[in-house]
Formats: sequence, C-alpha cells, structure tokens
Amino acid sequence: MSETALKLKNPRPESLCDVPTHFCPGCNHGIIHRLVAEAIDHFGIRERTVGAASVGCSVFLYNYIKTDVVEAPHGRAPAVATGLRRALPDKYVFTYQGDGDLAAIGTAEIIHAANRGEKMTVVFVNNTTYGMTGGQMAPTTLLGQVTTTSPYGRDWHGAGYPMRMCEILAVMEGPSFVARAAVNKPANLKRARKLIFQAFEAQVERDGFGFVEVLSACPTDWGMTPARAMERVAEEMIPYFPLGVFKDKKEAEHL
Amino acid sequence: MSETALKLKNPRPESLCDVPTHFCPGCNHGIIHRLVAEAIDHFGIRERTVGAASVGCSVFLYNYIKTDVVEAPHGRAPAVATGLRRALPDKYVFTYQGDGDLAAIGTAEIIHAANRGEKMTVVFVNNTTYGMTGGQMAPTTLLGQVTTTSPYGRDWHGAGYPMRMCEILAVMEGPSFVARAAVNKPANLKRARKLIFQAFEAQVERDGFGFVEVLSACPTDWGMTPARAMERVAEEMIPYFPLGVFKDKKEAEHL
Amino acid sequence: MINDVFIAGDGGQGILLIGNIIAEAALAEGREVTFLPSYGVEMRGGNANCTVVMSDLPVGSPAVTTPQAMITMSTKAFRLYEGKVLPDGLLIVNGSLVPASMMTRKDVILEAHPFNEMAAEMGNTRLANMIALGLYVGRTGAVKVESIEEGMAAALSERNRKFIPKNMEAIGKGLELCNNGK
Amino acid sequence: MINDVFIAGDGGQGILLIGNIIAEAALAEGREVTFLPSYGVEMRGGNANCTVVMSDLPVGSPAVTTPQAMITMSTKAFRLYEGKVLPDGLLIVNGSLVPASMMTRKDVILEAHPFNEMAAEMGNTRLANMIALGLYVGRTGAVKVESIEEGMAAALSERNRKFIPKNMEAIGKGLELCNNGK
Amino acid sequence: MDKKKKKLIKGNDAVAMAAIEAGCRYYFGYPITPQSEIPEYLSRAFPKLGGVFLQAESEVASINMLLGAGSAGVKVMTSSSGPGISLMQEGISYMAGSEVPGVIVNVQRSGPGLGGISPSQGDYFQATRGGGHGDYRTPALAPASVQEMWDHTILAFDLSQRYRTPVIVLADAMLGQMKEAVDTSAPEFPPLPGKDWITTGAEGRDPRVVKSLYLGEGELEAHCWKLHKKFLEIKDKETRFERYKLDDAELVVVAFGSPARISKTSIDRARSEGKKVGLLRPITICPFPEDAIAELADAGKTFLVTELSTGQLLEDVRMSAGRKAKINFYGRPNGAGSLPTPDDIYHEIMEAYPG
Amino acid sequence: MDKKKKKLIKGNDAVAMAAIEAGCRYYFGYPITPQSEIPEYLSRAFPKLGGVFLQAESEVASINMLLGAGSAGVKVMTSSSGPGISLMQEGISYMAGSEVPGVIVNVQRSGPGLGGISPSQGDYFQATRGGGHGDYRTPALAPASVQEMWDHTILAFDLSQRYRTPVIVLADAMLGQMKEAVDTSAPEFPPLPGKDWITTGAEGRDPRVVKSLYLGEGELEAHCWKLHKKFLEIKDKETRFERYKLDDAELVVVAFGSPARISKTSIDRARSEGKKVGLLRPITICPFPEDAIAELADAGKTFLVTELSTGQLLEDVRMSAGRKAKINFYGRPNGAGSLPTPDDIYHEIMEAYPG
Amino acid sequence: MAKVLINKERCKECGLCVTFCTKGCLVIGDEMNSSGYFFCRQDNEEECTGCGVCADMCPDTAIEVYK
Amino acid sequence: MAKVLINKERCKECGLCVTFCTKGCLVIGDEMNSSGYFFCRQDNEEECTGCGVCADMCPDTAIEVYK
Ligand SMILES: Cc1ncc(C[n+]2csc(CCOP(=O)(O)OP(=O)(O)O)c2C)c(N)n1
Ligand SMILES: Cc1ncc(C[n+]2csc(CCOP(=O)(O)OP(=O)(O)O)c2C)c(N)n1
Ligand code: SF4
Ligand code: SF4
Ligand code: SF4
Ligand code: SF4
Ligand code: SF4
Ligand code: SF4
Ligand SMILES: [Mg+2]
Ligand SMILES: [Mg+2]
Repeated sequence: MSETALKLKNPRPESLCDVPTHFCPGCNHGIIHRLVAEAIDHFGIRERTVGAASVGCSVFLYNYIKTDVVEAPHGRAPAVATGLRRALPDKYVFTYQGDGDLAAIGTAEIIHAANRGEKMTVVFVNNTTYGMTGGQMAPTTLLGQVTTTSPYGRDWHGAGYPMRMCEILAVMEGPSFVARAAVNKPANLKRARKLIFQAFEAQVERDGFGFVEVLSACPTDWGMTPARAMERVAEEMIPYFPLGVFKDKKEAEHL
Repeated sequence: MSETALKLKNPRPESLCDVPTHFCPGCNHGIIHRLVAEAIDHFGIRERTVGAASVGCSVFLYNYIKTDVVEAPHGRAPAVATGLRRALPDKYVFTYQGDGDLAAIGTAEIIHAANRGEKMTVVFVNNTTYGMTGGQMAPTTLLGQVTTTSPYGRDWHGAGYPMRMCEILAVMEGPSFVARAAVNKPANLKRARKLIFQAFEAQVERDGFGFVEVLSACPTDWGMTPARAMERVAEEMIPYFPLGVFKDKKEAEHL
Repeated sequence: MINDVFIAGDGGQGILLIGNIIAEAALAEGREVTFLPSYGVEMRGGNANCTVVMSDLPVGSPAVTTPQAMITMSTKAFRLYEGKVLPDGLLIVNGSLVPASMMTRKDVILEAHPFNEMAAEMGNTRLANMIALGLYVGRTGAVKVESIEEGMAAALSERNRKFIPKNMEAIGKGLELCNNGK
Repeated sequence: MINDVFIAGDGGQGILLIGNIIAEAALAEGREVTFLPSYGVEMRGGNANCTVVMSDLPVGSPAVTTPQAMITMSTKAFRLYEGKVLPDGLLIVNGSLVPASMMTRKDVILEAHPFNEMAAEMGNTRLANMIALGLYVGRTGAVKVESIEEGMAAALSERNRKFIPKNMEAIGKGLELCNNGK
Repeated sequence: MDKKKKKLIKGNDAVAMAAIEAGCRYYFGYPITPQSEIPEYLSRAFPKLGGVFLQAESEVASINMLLGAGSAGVKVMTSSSGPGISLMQEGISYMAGSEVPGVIVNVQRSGPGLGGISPSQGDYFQATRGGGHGDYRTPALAPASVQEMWDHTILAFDLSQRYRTPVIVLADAMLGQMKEAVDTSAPEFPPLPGKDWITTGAEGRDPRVVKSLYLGEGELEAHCWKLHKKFLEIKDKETRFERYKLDDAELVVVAFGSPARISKTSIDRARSEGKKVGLLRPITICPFPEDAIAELADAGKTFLVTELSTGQLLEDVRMSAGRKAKINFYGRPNGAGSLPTPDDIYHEIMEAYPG
Repeated sequence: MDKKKKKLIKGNDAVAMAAIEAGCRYYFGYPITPQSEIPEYLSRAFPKLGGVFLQAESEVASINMLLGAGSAGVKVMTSSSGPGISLMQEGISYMAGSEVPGVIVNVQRSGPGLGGISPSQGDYFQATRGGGHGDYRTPALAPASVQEMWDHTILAFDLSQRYRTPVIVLADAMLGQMKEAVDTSAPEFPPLPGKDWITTGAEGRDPRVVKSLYLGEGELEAHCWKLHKKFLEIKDKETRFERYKLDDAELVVVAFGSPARISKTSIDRARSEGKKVGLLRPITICPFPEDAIAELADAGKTFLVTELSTGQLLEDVRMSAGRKAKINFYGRPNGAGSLPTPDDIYHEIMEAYPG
Repeated sequence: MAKVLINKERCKECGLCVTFCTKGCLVIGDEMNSSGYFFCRQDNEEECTGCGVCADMCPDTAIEVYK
Repeated sequence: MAKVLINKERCKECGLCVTFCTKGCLVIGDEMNSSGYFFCRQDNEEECTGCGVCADMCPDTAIEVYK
C-alpha cells in the first residue's frame, strides 16, 4: 500500500482513548475532547493530571481521556477539582463542564474557584442547551431560541438573558487566563486549540486558574444537521458570545 | 418646653418599627435599616411590599421593618424574593443581605436573579466579615485582614481576592441599577440614601432589578470602636470598593 | 389475555408513534394498557424503543423482559434486542437495514421485509413504520384494524391527522404481507 | 458533692476567664468538671456568661437551671439572671454597676461590692473579675485558693501568665471581703 | 368507570396536568431525568393560563422560590429526582419549619450519587424521615399508577394547603415515563382553612412574618410540639393504604409504588394456584399505615416486603409488625435491569408462603 | 486514668485537635454556629502543620471538596450544623456511592429551618437513614462527652478509611461548646487497607475513575448490594454501645449524646433510692445496636427513651424492641431552654418505673 | 434655635453622634440606662444648628432633632 | 501526494469532513457500518492535499491523514 511511504500527519493524541464515543453524530464534544487530550499531551502531564468530570453529555470523560478522573455532582466539578488540587499540590487538575453545569447550578462553584485563582484548568463547553437531559433551556440559551422548556423562544422577561461567563469571570482578580473559542470551522478550531493550550499553560506554567469557553454545536437538541449546526454557531452564537482572550494575567500581576 | 415651638426635623420613618434593636453599639446595620425604611416610605409602598430577610446579623429584619417579611435560608433571599414577586405581580419585594449571605453561599442566587432582571430591590450590606457567626472571613474580607478564620490575615494564595459584587453584576444585561454606597460619614450617608432610593426606583418605576451595596462597619468583629470602624471604611474599604453607580439602565435599553 | 410488544429503532423512524397507536387502539377496545418508552441516556445517539402491554386485567408491569412480539426497525436495535424475544415469539425486522446474515435465531417467527423500500414505493420512506405496524396487527390480532385507525386519531396531533389515510394505506400493505404468508 | 456557679456580665469583663480558672482549679484538684459558655447570638451586644459544674462524680449536665452560686458583673446580666439563683444560694453582684435599688431578692445570700472601684484602686479596673472570683472562692470553698493559682496558670496563655501575681493579689482582696464578713 | 372516557397519559404529564387541575399556576424547577416532562409540559401550558413557569438556576433555588411563592399564598410545585431532591433538603426543612405549603414531586431515579435513571425506591427514607435537618416530617404520597400520579398530585395540593406543610409525591421513573389510561375527573375536597398568615403586603393590617427562627426560651420546643401535633392529626385523618385480596390472605405482600402494582399480577397468579396471598399497599408512606400492619401481624400473617432498595420500607414494616412477626424480604436495589417482573415476585411469594 | 494528665478542652476544639491527631491535614468548611470553633481552630493550626484549611463558599462546595480530596487519598474533614448538613446531602450521597472516605461532623443545633442554636438531636433521622438520595447508609457516631468528641473523631477517620465510606459524627451544641477534661492519648488501630483506587495521576498505571454512575444492566444493583454488604460488615464489627448499670436494671433508659450523660446523674439518683435503673447508650447510632435492645426486650425490661426531639431514636428502639415491649418516651424537642435537667429525667424515670 | 432630644433608653453609647457633630454639642454622659449603657446627651445646646447629622449617623434612631 | 484513511466503524455519518474539505474529496458512502451508519469515504484521492482539515473537524477521530 502506498501509505507505507506516506507519513501519518495526525496521530491520535496519547491522552485520548481509542474507543468509540457515545456522542451524537456531529457533536462538538468529540472535537473538544480531542483538543483537550492534545493539550495534555503537549504539556506531557497525562500521568500527573486528574480530571473532574461534570454531569452532562460529557459525563463519560473517563472513558475518553486517559487520565485519572473523578465524577463530580452536577455543577460541582470546580469544588471537586479544588479538593483534588489542594491534596495534590504537585499534580494538575482540569474540569470539563457544560453550560448547564457551569453557568446554572454550578455558578457559585465556578465563580469562587476563579476568585481563589485555584490552580486548575476549566474547559467550559457552551452549546446553549442542556444536551444530556434532552434540550432544555440553559443560562446561555439565546434570546428567541426554542428549547423544550422555552417552547415559545427564550424571552428575557422572565427567563433572563444569555449569560456570558467569560465576561463575568474576567472582572475578577483571581483568574489568570480567560478566553472564548469555537470549533465551528477549521480556522476557529486552530485558534481554539491554542486557547485550550493556554488555559492549561496558565495552570502548568503560571500556577494559575485557566478558563476556556468553547462554543459547541449540539445538532441533536438544536434539531439540525451537523453542518447546519456549525453554521448556527457562526451566525447566532459568535455575534453574542464574541471569541477572544478576556484576561491573560502574567504572574507578576498577582502580587 | 421649648420643643413645642420647634419642629421635629427627622420624624421616625413610618416603615421603621419603634423598638430597640439587637445590633451592637455603632453597628451600621441600624443606619441602613433606617434608610431602607425611608425609601419604602418615599415610594409609599409599605403596605404593598414584602421583604426577604437573610441569615446574618440582619436576620431580625421583621422586627424592625414594618412590612411583611419572609425569612430565607442563608444566601437564598433572592430566590425567595423571586418566588414572592412572581406570585405577587402587583407588589414589591426587597432583600436585605450580608456579604457572607450574598457573596458566598448565595452567589448563584444573586447572579441569576440579577441576570433575569427579576423585579426586586437588593440591599447588600458589606462589612467584610460574617458578623453573626462571630467574625469569620467573608468573600469581601480585604487582603491582610485578620478574622477568626484568616488568623494570619487573608492571603490571596489559597483564600482568593475580596469580591467586588457590583462590578460583577454590572457586567450582566439583567440588572437595571447597580451601585455602591457607604454610610461612614454624613456626606456618604446622604449619597447612600439617594442610591438606596434609586435601587427601589429601579423596581417601582422601571420594573427592574435594583441593587445597592452599602459598605458597613462592624465594630464588634473588627475589634474597633464605632468611630474607628467608620474610619476603616474610608481608609481600607472605599479604596478597594469604590463608591458610585455601576449601571443604570433606562427601560428602553431592555428591548 | 395479555399481549405485549417491544418496538425499537432509530429516533426518526416513528418508533414511539406506532407504540402509541397500538396502545391507543387497545384502549379504544376497552382493554387495560401500558406504554413504556425509552428515555434519557438510552436515547443518546438517536435510539428509541418502547414496550406496549395490553391486557384484560390491570397491567402489572409495563416493562417486559421477554416480549411476545418485537419490531426492530434498525440494525442497531436488532443487534441489541434480538435475543430478548420469547421463543416462538414474533420477530418483525426491517430487512431494508438489517442484513439477512444477522438473523440467526431459529426459534422465533421471523418476519423480515424491506419496509424502507416498500415505503419508498408508496412515495414516502417514513411510512416504513406503518407497514411494520400493519404486519404486527395482521400477525398477532392483538388489536383490530379498525381500532388502529381510532388509535391513530388519538395518537396523532390535530395537524398530523391528515396523514391518517396514507398511514392506513401503509398499514394495509403490512397486512397484505401477512395475508400472503411468508 | 457538687458545686456549680453561673457567671455573667459584659464581653470585656473577663467573665469566661474566671469561669475557666474555676474549672481548671477544680480539675487540678482531681474533680470532675464542666464549663459551658454562652455562644452565638447570646453574645450579641457583648453579653457573656458561663456555667461551671464541679463534682466528685461525672457531671451529668453542664447546664444548670438554678445555680447554687451566681456572679453578675453588669446591670444587664443582673437583670436577666438574678431570679435564677437557688433560694439560699450565693449571689455576688458588681455593686459598681448594679444599683442597690435593683437588688430585691431576700432569699439569697447577697454579696454586692463595688468591684470596679476596688479594682481601680488597685490600678486596673480589669481586675474587678478577679476580686469577684476571690470572693466566690472565699464564700463557697468550692476550690482551694492554691488550686486557683494552678488553675490560672492553665487558663492563661503563655504571654498572659505574667499577670498572675497581680490577679492573685486581686483575688486576695476578694477573699478579704468575705473574711471581713458582709 | 367507563374506560372510554379515559385518556392515555404519560405519568409525568399527568402530574403536570393534575397540578393545573388543582389550581396550581406556579412552577419552579430544574431539569433532571426522568421527570423533565413535568417542567416541559408546564413551560408550554402555563403561559397560556397566565401561570408562571420558571426554570431556576438549581434545585436549591427552586425550593426557595417555593418558599417565597408559598408564603405569598399561591399553590406552587416543583419536581425533581434523586440528586435534585437532596439539594432541596435545607429548603424543605425551612418550609416545614415555617409551615409553608408546597408540592414536591420526586420521580425517583437510582442512587446513591449519580447512580442511574432507572426506577428506584431508594429515596424512601429521605421522603419519610425528613432528609433535612431538624425535627419535622412531611406527608409523602406514593402513587402506583398513572391514575394515581394524577390523583396524588391533586391530593398533595389539598393536604399541603390544608395543613400548611410541604408534601412529597414519591413516584419513580417507571411511573413518570409510562403511559396509562387516566380518568381526569377532579375530586372534591372540603373547603380549605383561611389564609391569615400569608405575606402579601401589610395592607390595612399588621405586618406578618413567615419564619422558622425561634430563639426565645421554650419557643422552639413549643413550635416543634405544634408541628408534631399537626403530624399526628395528619396521621389520624389522612393515612391511606390499599388492601388487595387481604381478607383471607395468609401471606401479605407489602409494597408501594411500582413494585406494588407488579405484585398484584404475581398475587393473582399465586391465587390462581390456590395460595391465599394479598397486598397491603401504603398510599401514604408517611404517615405510615402502622395500625393496618400491626393488625395483620397480630392475626399471625406472614409478610413479604418487596421494594426497589436493600430495605427501607422494610424498617417501617418491622417497626409496625413487631419483632416477632415473620417478615420476608425481597429487595431489588435500583439500577438498570433491576425492576422485578411479576414472575420474580411470584417466585418470592411461593417461597415465602407459609406452611 | 490519671486525671492530672487530662486537659480541659472545649468540645469543638477537641474535634479539631483529634483530627490533627488522626493525621487529617485537609479541612473544607463553612462557618455556622455552634461549630465555628472547629474551622477557626484549624485555620490557626493547619498552616503551621503544612495542612490545608479552606473556607469554602458554601457547604455544598465544602462537601464536594471532600469528594475531591478524599478521592486523592488524603484524610479530610468538614463540619457544620443543621442547615449546612442538609446542603451536603447530595454530596454525601455521591461520596457514599463513589466510596470516598471523609469525616463529616454535625454539631447539631435546633431545627427545622433556621430554628435556633441550642443543642438538638433533630438530625438523628438524617444521620442514620441517609438524608441524601439513593440506597446507602453511612456510619454515624454519637459522642456524649468532650472525651468522646476526641475519641469519636479519631475513630471516624479510621472507619472512614477502613471501609471507604463517609462517616458522620453526630454531636450537639452542648458538646461542642462545653469544656471538659480530656485524655488526649491516641488509640491504636490495625493497619489500614491499601489505597489502590485513589486518583493521584495515572503514573505508570492504568487511569482510575472514582464515580457513582452505573448504567449497565445489573451494574448498579450489584453496586448497591456491595454497599449493603459493606454496611452489614460494619454492623457486625463496629456496632458500639455502652451499658451503664444495666445488669439488674428493670427500667432501661435509652439515650445517646447529651441526654445520655444527663441521664446518668438521674439514674444514679434513682438508684440511690433503690430503683433498678440502667442506661443503654448507642455509641454508633448507625449501625444501631439492635441486638442489645432486643435482648433487653426479651428479658421483659421496661424502656424509657429520651432524646432532644419528638421521637426519632424512638423509632429505632421500637423497631429493635418489638411492638410488645413497654416503651416510655420523654422527648424534649430542641430549642432554647429545652435541654432536660437531671431532675427532669429523674422524674420521668420514677414515673416510668415498672410496678 | 435648635436642639436635639436623645432617647436615652435607645442609646447604646456608640459615640457616633459625638464624633460627627461638627459643633461638639454632644457627649457621652455619666448616667446609665437600663441596658447598662452610658447614654449620650447634648452638652451645649446653644451651638446646635439642627443640622441633623447626629440623627443621621445614629444607628439606633435615638436622636430627634428639633429646629 | 496525500490521502486519508477513514475508520469506518468510528464514523457516524455526520458529514462534517465532507462539508469542510475544500477539495471535495469526501462523500458519505452507501455502505453501512455495524452501528448502522453510512460511513464516509474518500472520493477523489488525487485532489487531497493532506491538509488535515477533515481530521481536525471529525468529532469521532475517525480520520487519519497521510502525507
Ligand atoms: C443536581 C442535579 N440536577 C440535575 C441533574 C440533571 N442533569 C444532568 S446533565 C444536566 C444538564 C446538562 O447540560 P450541560 O451542562 O449544558 O451539558 P451538555 O449535556 O449540554 O453538554 C442536567 C440538568 C443532575 N444530574 N443533578
Ligand atoms: C446554610 C447555612 N450555613 C451557615 C449558616 C451560619 N451563618 C449564619 S449568618 C452567617 C454569615 C453572616 O454573615 P453576613 O451574611 O456577612 O451577615 P452579617 O452578619 O455580617 O451582617 C452564617 C455563615 C447558616 N445559618 N446556614
Ligand atoms: S445531545 Fe447534543 S451535546 Fe449531547 S451528545 Fe448529542 S449532540 Fe452532543
Ligand atoms: S456583629 Fe457586627 S454586624 Fe453584627 S450586629 Fe454586631 S456590629 Fe453589627
Ligand atoms: S443637630 Fe447637628 S449641631 Fe445639633 S447636635 Fe446634632 S450634629 Fe450637632
Ligand atoms: S449615635 Fe445614637 S446610639 Fe450612638 S451615642 Fe449617639 S445617640 Fe447614642
Ligand atoms: S486532508 Fe484536506 S484535502 Fe484531504 S480529504 Fe481531508 S480535508 Fe480534504
Ligand atoms: S467527520 Fe468523522 S464521523 Fe463525521 S462523517 Fe467524517 S469521518 Fe465520519
Ligand atoms: Mg450544554
Ligand atoms: Mg457580613
């Protein structure tokens, strides 16, 4: 076969288990998992890292990321990660949380972990809905968006506004790095890879709190084809959730 | 007596019960209670207002403010007030919460009530400590401040930074009015009165969420005389917690 | 007298709909009936299944370990559940998707037909489920065909009732299949 | 043999300290002892009180409804608790703060003295509590004076031990009060 | 009852519809499988009825919104499952302490922890013993059919308002997810007592306070006895249970919820083989029908307790029947595939059958 | 024991000191009266010992920090009271489900709701029945003196690590606030099992997961039976109780915690008047010393149950003693001024005394 | 012409009014109220402008200002 | 000279690789894998530049790119 002459350009990240996933076709969780595994590989910390899985479609984190993992209750991954990290001062921790998990029930935990500048990396996957439970409204659901609990479209009267977590966290002194990325097209994905790396770097190299939000398509609960869902990220999400770095604190500023 | 000729300049607010308080000598809660009562009088809403008391030194709100009051669990006054307000669309509600209550255990509830633009007024009394339980560290405790649970002074390594709630809430779309005041001297107190009025106005006249933080002296847990405690507010608190209006949204901007 | 049936397939295949129709039909006949769908993580990746139990007495359990009859509309569903059907039970299979080579059980009454192609012939692949339903009704007599029409009216929302005639036509096709024998 | 005493006053008056000293003294004598202070909202506004129970047998309840002896160092404390002391019990009152007109109970042994002034005479009003303690020890003999010194060493932190001589002096003053009779 | 009049309804939908029927127009809750159809239904229905549907930021917030709305005097409901109900325990304790009515539906999933989403009865202790802090109990109803999902929801609102107490409806995933024929007629209740305690603004009257803090000497003790007396009154007047083929039974199956209905099929089969078996089904699991069990124990019956746990209902039966009673146990702790079949229970019956 | 060697220590401080003695260097908690001295003590002590004291943003966060730190294999503790413990129920259920050790100290205050800060035993049900969701139980120890605040804290760490389970120490405000002489010597325990499950980074081994989700057919059911078996093993090996003057007793007082120690004085007084009275004091309230009670019941003893509630321990006694036993009850639900005196209990003893 | 009336039973001796009265009209007195506080009193009434600052700053609403 | 290998058992037929390959090298095929998905395949290998975009966008790490 001709491949013998050719070189494999994209070897599977060592930190990514070689198993099929349970995600729906086209679900961006799969992409983001891979990028997280790449980051862990990049820093060479797989054997010194513990993940805190959240409750949401990514609950099976431990089936896919080849690190130790603790399964946290819904919303509490930052607290679990705090416990882990304090007990393991020489190791690294990360959480992987959905928008329901992090921005609704877990609001207090993420805000206070960030405020403490807890040494951890948070990967926040915002798909504007509660994927796992069948597509209910999330704090990040866009105005007008129809979900199973906003059947007439989200109305700020009563249901409030889509929450921009990066912007909120960036106000605080605690976090070292806060950024928002998307994986809806190749260019954004490249940028996302870099920002996820930086969110780990904030912990690994600057002993700080690194936060990266990744806008993510949920074709199933959006009722769209995967390709259309990627378009929606660009058309509806990015305008409201602008991509970029919201905070990047060098160590010195801590003091 | 000569008073018969003189006129009483400061009649007791109608909404303030004529009873002794349980507060320590010099505690600013007493002043802030009075200003809240004045605001309720000003808008003539005493008989159409329900308060949500929080758990903290101000737990006896119902002994002092002459409105109906529901006692909320620690940190949950905004949720209780949400339930009240939704059930009483033609009435008004307010919460009165300490910094432990609002900025620690109640973080999620205040952020989400604010984000929903819940029609309510929140009076947030920041005394950089847990007064009621004997002076433990609060999220607002200043760096270096000694409390019973930060005996060596608050260190951001591990204990995080003093949280600025106004700044965080002002980032969100939901709130109509967000401001910070102090009552440590006559001029600031005058301004505080106005800002508290405005926090009620946001609800009463603009159907919005009004939030006012009041820096407050706790002579007991600070271990200071009342006069010295007032000085500390000026010297240490105001520089870190700047006074002013952080958000003032006119109705139209909602749309 | 108890009849039960387990129906499984992909989310888009109208699995729950035919289960609902059977249940409503049985109810229309005055029988006791339960309908138990899959839910939650079971649905991830678009799986769907349901169990219908019809009885002359109150139904004890709506969950059935070894159903008397089974309709599997997708390969995945077939692979997962084939083994559960009662020996001598009825196993209806969507032959359009499930390769004949997979069907190895000899102790069941196997009815495999290319429902997708048959539906496509009728002008709409979405009718595949109705053909399978027709076959089920014909083979088991668990409910009467007239009740099925009544059940369909109850199971469909107002604006979907317009599809009833076409659906009944497809059910007719299914009935034919079993009249023709295997 | 059980001795119990209830001590109450303002936060700054060293109420808990003298309670602790009594408890440590009794412990030093090998007796069973419990010390139960007020806490939480009871302390708001600077109130403080504690109960010490000393016994030759294990102490059942550290809380005592009607104490054998009571020391009240402030008006507030006197007003609140005066009624609780056991009939024929010992009621020690800080006469510097509690006006004689308030002391109406006739069925107790009343010891009211101007502890503040006496302490001021000694150069430090903060010694008022120690004088009261001396009086208590003298009147009840619940613990020995030597044990009190031992107890004080245990109750005080390292850096406060330097006050022991002065404290003992104040205690002496208290003892004197009762030697002099009332 | 004429079956033609019944509608095929999913259990969770029946709860939502019954709440509407009971006059509830306020719902605060947070999604969780296997009960999300309840909030979903009400998010569609309430806006049309002028009601308030609010998806709260968490279950902690939900229950406190109940505390607020309940204090304002309206009929209010939340629903959740396992982990969410645990998060509500502080709030439920406050509601009980403050005597604020509200209906809390627990469509049980499997635990502990994240567990799973299969039907479970592992929250029996929590529901019947007050999982929250302090000395209180809340009435808890245990439906065993979709019909009862409807009936009990309506009843829960009545009890809740009548006795000023939170009321738990303890269903399970099977009952929440299944469809069954339901007679949606509304029962009649005696008139409710007046609401002279609600906080709606002190217009023309003295201010009121809804609270649970009692610091005065003896105050809280008196309050706790008052709550206890109320519970005894509820026990006296509202204890409900079903006796199924018990009259001549030698073996008494004791079960509630889904296993109870499954047991009936098993009992019928055993009966058809001449075994004298019946069912005692607690409808109110709290207050528990102690006397009914005691009576059977006194009559020397043998018991077979079956439930979806390693033994919770079992403790109530043991307490009621007494230590000398012959009590067999068939527990199937929750989890995928653990729901017993009628056959399973039939076999247990045959094994436990005396003689 | 030589009393001279003992130190006068406050109950809450004894808990903190015992945690240090037991090797605990991780504390996560949130202030609440009447237990704040525990975090306060540790905030002073841990920094000097290289330990971690972290005041969490809430009790919900605290318990989940325990879950994290416990998963990393360290000895970890939290403490709280009533409302805070209620908020931990979800996390405790996760810890139990994930088999993560950790010590949870509840210095009971009065409830329900905000209640008050007086001593209470209203959280007995919560502590012994698993206030969280799902089918699990956690061992619960009930100290009755400051000495036992020390002893039980140390024991709790051992049980917790030995059986991979959260352990509750159920104290009360009186025990937390009072000072008493304590012998601070450390007990010896057999070696602990190895920790082949902790998540410390998968260095040179396969990755591990600490979790409570079990979705596969039969998996969770098996897991629940495994947890149950573990509980039965604990019951078998670790059930502890004190028999005080029981040998010839006709009347058996059953009490735990503060009322138990108060009862001793009352019993002594009654004995001095010739009454044959003794005390059965559960030390592990979960597992409950059922057999000890049953034996006394079989011997025809009369019981007097006394506790700071309207009847929670009572249910365990009723279950253990059986329905025919003569059980008297003296409940003093929590609240300022409700703590019974030795006299109070003495009078109840005289009234309950048989014959 | 102004003066203040102090509700001596409400006064907690915090001294804030004393601190903030720019006219130095107020002092902590030497009489005790029934709660044991040395309540404050107006010392030189003549200076009082009736500005109301003392009343504003009083946490216990113990001061009435007449003007 | 480049080509991609698709792990057909991993492919879920999402079509994202097809959408994002600028060279139009990929199509959803007409063969089904054992999960019932019509897995995608490379259509005109010649055009493939080995850019790796398809692999990057594949949520199921089903694509290996060789160059
Ligand atoms: C305390 C609690 N409440 C609710 C749930 C149910 N639940 C599971 S996942 C989830 C939300 C998932 O949404 P998100 O965090 O956005 O993740 P996604 O699935 O969208 O990736 C909810 C509400 C739970 N498991 N625990
Ligand atoms: C769930 C819960 N946790 C803890 C407490 C104990 N507690 C009562 S008040 C309080 C903090 C009070 O501080 P703050 O809110 O700042 O009010 P302040 O007394 O300073 O005015 C705490 C921790 C409680 N009542 N409930
Ligand atoms: S439901 Fe949405 S988020 Fe969850 S796996 Fe499917 S596509 Fe992904
Ligand atoms: S403790 Fe502080 S906040 Fe509380 S009443 Fe006293 S001074 Fe005020
Ligand atoms: S009114 Fe003004 S001048 Fe008069 S006493 Fe008060 S502060 Fe002083
Ligand atoms: S400010 Fe008020 S309480 Fe303080 S001293 Fe003056 S009058 Fe008294
Ligand atoms: S490597 Fe690039 S060109 Fe080749 S198939 Fe993939 S996306 Fe197309
Ligand atoms: S992107 Fe991956 S899963 Fe999707 S069609 Fe292409 S190869 Fe298949
Ligand atoms: Mg999501
Ligand atoms: Mg405070």
